[in-house]
Amino acid sequence: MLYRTAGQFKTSYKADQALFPVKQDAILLGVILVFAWVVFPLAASEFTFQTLLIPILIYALAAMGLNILTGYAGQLSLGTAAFMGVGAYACYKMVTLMPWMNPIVAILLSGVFSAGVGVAFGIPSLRIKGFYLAIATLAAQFFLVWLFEKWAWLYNYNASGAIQVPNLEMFGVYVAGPQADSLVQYYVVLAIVSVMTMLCINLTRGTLGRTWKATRDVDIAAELIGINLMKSKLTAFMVSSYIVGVAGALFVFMWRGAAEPNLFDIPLSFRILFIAIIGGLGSILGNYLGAILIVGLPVVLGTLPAALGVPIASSMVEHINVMMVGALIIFFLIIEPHGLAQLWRLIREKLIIWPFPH
Amino acid sequence: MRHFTRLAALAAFGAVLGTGTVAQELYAPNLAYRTGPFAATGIPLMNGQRDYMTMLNARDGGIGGVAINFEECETGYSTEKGVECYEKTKGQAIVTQPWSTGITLQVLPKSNVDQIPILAPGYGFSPMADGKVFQWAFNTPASYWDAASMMLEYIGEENLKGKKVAFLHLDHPFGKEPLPLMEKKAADIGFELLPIPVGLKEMQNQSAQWLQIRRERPDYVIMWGWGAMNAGAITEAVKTRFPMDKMIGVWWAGHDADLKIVGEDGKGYKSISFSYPVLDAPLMADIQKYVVDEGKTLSNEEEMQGVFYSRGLVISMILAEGIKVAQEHAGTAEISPSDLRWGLENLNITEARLAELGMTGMVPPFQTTCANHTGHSGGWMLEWDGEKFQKVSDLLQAEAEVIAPLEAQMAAEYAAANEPWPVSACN
Amino acid sequence: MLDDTKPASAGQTVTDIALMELQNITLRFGGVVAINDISFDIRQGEVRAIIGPNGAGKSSMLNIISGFYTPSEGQILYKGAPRPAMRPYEVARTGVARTFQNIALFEGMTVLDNVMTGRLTHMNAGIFSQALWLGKARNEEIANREIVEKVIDFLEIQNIRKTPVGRLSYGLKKRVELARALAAEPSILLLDEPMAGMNVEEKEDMSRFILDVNDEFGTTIALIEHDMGVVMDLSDRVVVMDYGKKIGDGTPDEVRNNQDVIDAYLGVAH
Amino acid sequence: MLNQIFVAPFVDMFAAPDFLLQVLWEGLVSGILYALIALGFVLIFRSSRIFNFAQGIMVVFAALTLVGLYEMGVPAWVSVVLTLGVMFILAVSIEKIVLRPLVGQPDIILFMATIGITLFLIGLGEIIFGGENKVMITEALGIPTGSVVFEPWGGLLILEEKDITAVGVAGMLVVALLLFLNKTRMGRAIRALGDDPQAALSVGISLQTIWVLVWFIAGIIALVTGVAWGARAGVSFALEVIAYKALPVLMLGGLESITGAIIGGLMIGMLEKLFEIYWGQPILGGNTETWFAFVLALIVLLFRPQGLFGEKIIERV
Repeated sequence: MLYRTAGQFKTSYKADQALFPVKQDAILLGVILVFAWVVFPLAASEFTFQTLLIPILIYALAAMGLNILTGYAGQLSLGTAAFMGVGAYACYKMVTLMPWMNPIVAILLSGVFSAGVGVAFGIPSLRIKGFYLAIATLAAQFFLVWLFEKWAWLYNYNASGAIQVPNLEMFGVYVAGPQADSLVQYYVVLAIVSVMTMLCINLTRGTLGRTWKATRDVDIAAELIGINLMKSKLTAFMVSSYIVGVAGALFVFMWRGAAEPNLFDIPLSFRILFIAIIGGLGSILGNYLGAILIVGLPVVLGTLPAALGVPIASSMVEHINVMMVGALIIFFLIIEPHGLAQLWRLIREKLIIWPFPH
Repeated sequence: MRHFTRLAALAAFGAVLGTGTVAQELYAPNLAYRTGPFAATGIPLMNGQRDYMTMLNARDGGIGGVAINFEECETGYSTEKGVECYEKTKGQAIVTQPWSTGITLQVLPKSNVDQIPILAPGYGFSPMADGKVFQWAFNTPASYWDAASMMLEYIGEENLKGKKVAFLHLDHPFGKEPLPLMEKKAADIGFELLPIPVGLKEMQNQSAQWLQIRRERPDYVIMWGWGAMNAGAITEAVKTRFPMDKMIGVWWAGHDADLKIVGEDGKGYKSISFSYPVLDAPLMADIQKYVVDEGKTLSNEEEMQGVFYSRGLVISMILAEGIKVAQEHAGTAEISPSDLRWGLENLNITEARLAELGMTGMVPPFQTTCANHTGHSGGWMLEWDGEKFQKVSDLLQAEAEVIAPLEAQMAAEYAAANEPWPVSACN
Repeated sequence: MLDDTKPASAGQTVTDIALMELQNITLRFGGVVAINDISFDIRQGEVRAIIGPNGAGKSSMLNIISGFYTPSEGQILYKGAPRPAMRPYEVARTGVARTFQNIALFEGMTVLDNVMTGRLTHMNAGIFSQALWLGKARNEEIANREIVEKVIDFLEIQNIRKTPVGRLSYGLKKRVELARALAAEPSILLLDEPMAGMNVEEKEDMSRFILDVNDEFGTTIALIEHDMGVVMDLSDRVVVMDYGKKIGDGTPDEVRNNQDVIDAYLGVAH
Repeated sequence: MLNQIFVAPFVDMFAAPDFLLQVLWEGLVSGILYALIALGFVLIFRSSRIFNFAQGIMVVFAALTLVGLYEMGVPAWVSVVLTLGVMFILAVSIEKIVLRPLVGQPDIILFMATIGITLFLIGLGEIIFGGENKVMITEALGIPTGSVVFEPWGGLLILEEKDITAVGVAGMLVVALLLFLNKTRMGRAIRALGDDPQAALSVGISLQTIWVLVWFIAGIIALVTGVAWGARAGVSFALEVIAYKALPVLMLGGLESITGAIIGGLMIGMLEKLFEIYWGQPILGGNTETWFAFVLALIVLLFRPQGLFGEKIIERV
């Protein structure tokens, strides 16, 4: 009865195109937003901010960027982390070259650089498809990480080759750097991620979304009904890399505080790919669900033995954790290859007709 | 989703409570790595550290009558995991032992805010020696710049002038750490420095680097290696017929197991070290009695004879001494992180103290102060004799007059880049 | 036609103005000649069928018209002017829409979204306007949705509007594909075997829709079909191909009585 | 600058031809191992359309099992046989637990599943064998460890005997595989599967059998690669990354081409070494081997999307 949609009629196309045609969805979202904006910040400890809330949001955003490219436009990419790196280094250069710049503006601008690099590395997608393209994106992955190491200008010729986030102020409050408070950083991340999510929802439900999905489903037919594949694929690379770049800047500036080049190496790319796929390709919600599972669950699992007083060596916990993540990936792929978002969709469909199954 | 996060938050909450200190216990967690590509070098160190604390708890009931909770948090040498461990432990911990230059760089800026001392013995950021700037960080008893300086000193200025020195290093903050000092020394002495980076993905296949070494014909190879890179480099060196006695590694490249792969062929390979295994030291007997015989060790006999295990013991000793000094100063056994900082700043490990600890010859004497967080113990040159490492030099000392200004300069740069950064006067 | 703001050309009957003229078209793949020097025209408002046995080159011909293949020789006159070399999507934007022999719907989308893709050539809101869902993008979305709903009503697929196309029956998929092509308001509609694999009932429905489209909107249609009965009933004029050559061209009656066609095609095939 | 790019490297090559030979030899040794791993990929891809990312961890797992068994006191050659047994069990388990429930899923899902397998095996392997760097039991296996020295043109060319053995064994394995694929019924079925699954099944061999078999062959390849690579620098989980090097080989050679994998592997092995030594180190600061192969493959593919050995793709509607 909770999800009864009977009695909710749409009287115009405009109403039908509203974000949440079903009232209960809007209520659920409202509850989630209240939790995200009010309850969590009040209740969460420093540990929860740093290991769960902030990273889950940032990872979800990165996965959303990847999802635009892979889930919506059908171009498999294994180089996400490198584009996050472009965003992070661009942001670092901007705030160190122009210290007067507003940090949030810098973060949002850094995506522009990754978008540019993304488009450049997206050009091969016009000729190369499928796994070949996936391997081609690895060229970007390895080349860019190499560049982060070799191009000393990028890290201001630091002896360590790592970048360190300086203390950045906005309206008299530290938002980045060691002096920044977790709560402030959480709100900055939450605001940016919320806005980006909104933009992504709009883009994917409109003309561009249909263009991308058409390119993904049958590229030849898409071209024959008038879609410029080059434009479609390159806009996907552009939008995706922009989001991923912003996520990368947030990753370093709002969470990690410092970064070395190999942070942006392939394990991070895979991690984000896991999130996008376990969450559900071609879904916005899925990125959040995937991030909770892939980022949040291991953290929680890691604390369990200690919390329960089970004496297991921490290295054993880590081994088991790695195994568990592997097994979980396989498990979820088997029970629902279309991801957690699809699982939720099915549950929701059941709820709509519940308790009368026929 | 809501349900999920709440569950997560609950569990996390429980975890924080769960790791809380029980009364009469000092929580001194170790951000260990027994997994990942660097596990090979990590495990013996972690075992040594752990066994020392286990021994203290069993023999003396801890330090000053308080047991030490020496819990490990596994990082796998991953910076991300490391930060997670840091956040998880910092609530109760009196110390952070980050165990990787990457993690150290990451938690270093937070140290002023969180006010927990970072203990990074023999690693981390060399300018941490400047205690005025890095009030909460300690790289006792010797820094990477100390290591580089001692290695060059061992080779001798006269043997270096006009020569070519290849600097084979891991392409990682750790490997790049000694570069500023090496570059300065190269200019001062007048030798050609040839940095050769080894990527993280190439650690096990260094044929390109060694082809370069063969082409460039350097007179010496100084190696800043770690984990799987060490074995890779040493096997390649043997294969390329690079004279082993012209190859010197940093202390993390002096791991017995890495050399055992080449055995006899590795004879003559050297490694600088601030620690040395003394198997008949009284401490070893106590370890045997209170830890090994009780079945509490994770180590094995072969590993316990190696350089890294005994270095683990030394590192825990430094922490234990810091706690002891702090307890005496604070007048209570249950010290706070800032008490421990005072303790680590006022270490005075003399020969006499080492004898009391039963560790004579395992580490050179050293002393820290508020302004000097390293102690600059100096070190010994070890040489592989085909079976194990032997001490082949007297105590070497790093050139303080070269290093100190460089430390001060780079510490100041760091502080400037991280404005606002509190600097202490150390009066 | 579907869009009320445009001058309606409905009710238009077959004219003798050539909408498209194909002149001496030849298509080669490596050494294989798929189409050999074929010329014919498609007149404004007519239903033009292309028939021939398997491998005659019909699909290749349709692919040339829709711009998927570039002819090796020959030229295409479209709306009175020679058509330059174009990418397929550019051809689509000149008012050429098509369906596919093996259904090429976008399986990951609903029926509504699939039909909406037919409108993509008419939508041009910028990326920022779309991202913010403001002004132009929003108005455009609503305006085009109205047109699409008309097509959906016309083809009687209202009740499956929100169904993902993957769940539809074969016959319905064909109809959705027709809807998608129709939504583009094409000047010329290409149908590649619109009735292949259908049962009699579905064929009747589809025939009705094709005739209605032609009658009510005056859309020019070129189609390939195997079912001779259907072809003869539907089309105004027929081109017959065999082994890449044109062997007949005319009204269904003329073609039926053409000796070459009987020999090469009808006689052999049946 | 131009001189550095277009002249100096070639001058260097001619000035020290013995060194050039050494570089090519080192490239060849790497190349043949890349080729082997790529072959494992190709076999699995042809028969099941799975892009098996777990190939790298299988190398580690096989080598660790071998060393682990030997350290437990099992004689060397018995360890080899037992390791093969373990790899077989692994193949059967993967087929039964992972692949069968995922039949018919999109490629990317199967690809993700193999990454899942990789993580699982890393965790499991570390629990069983620990994370230490282990010494490959080269001598116990009777692999010679000396080196052969030539002095061409008064220079020096050092060929390690274990590298020669590796090249020899890898070469033999490739020949044996080719014979198996071309001369046996089972082998032909595997090959046919790539072209036409129906035809392959009509031979009367079940798909499951074929899958287990190709995963087992991939296991054998993993063991040989693990021994050869492990003999050079020890066995540890860091070895896993060499699997990445097989990927550009696949791009160049084509995911389904057996000859492509072999020739592509050798080409990439030698070219990346040449580039690193003569261009990468002098001009770009070194470490170019991490990306060179990928960029090379990318450039080739831009001009020949079908790869070096693929047939031209004609698109149809």
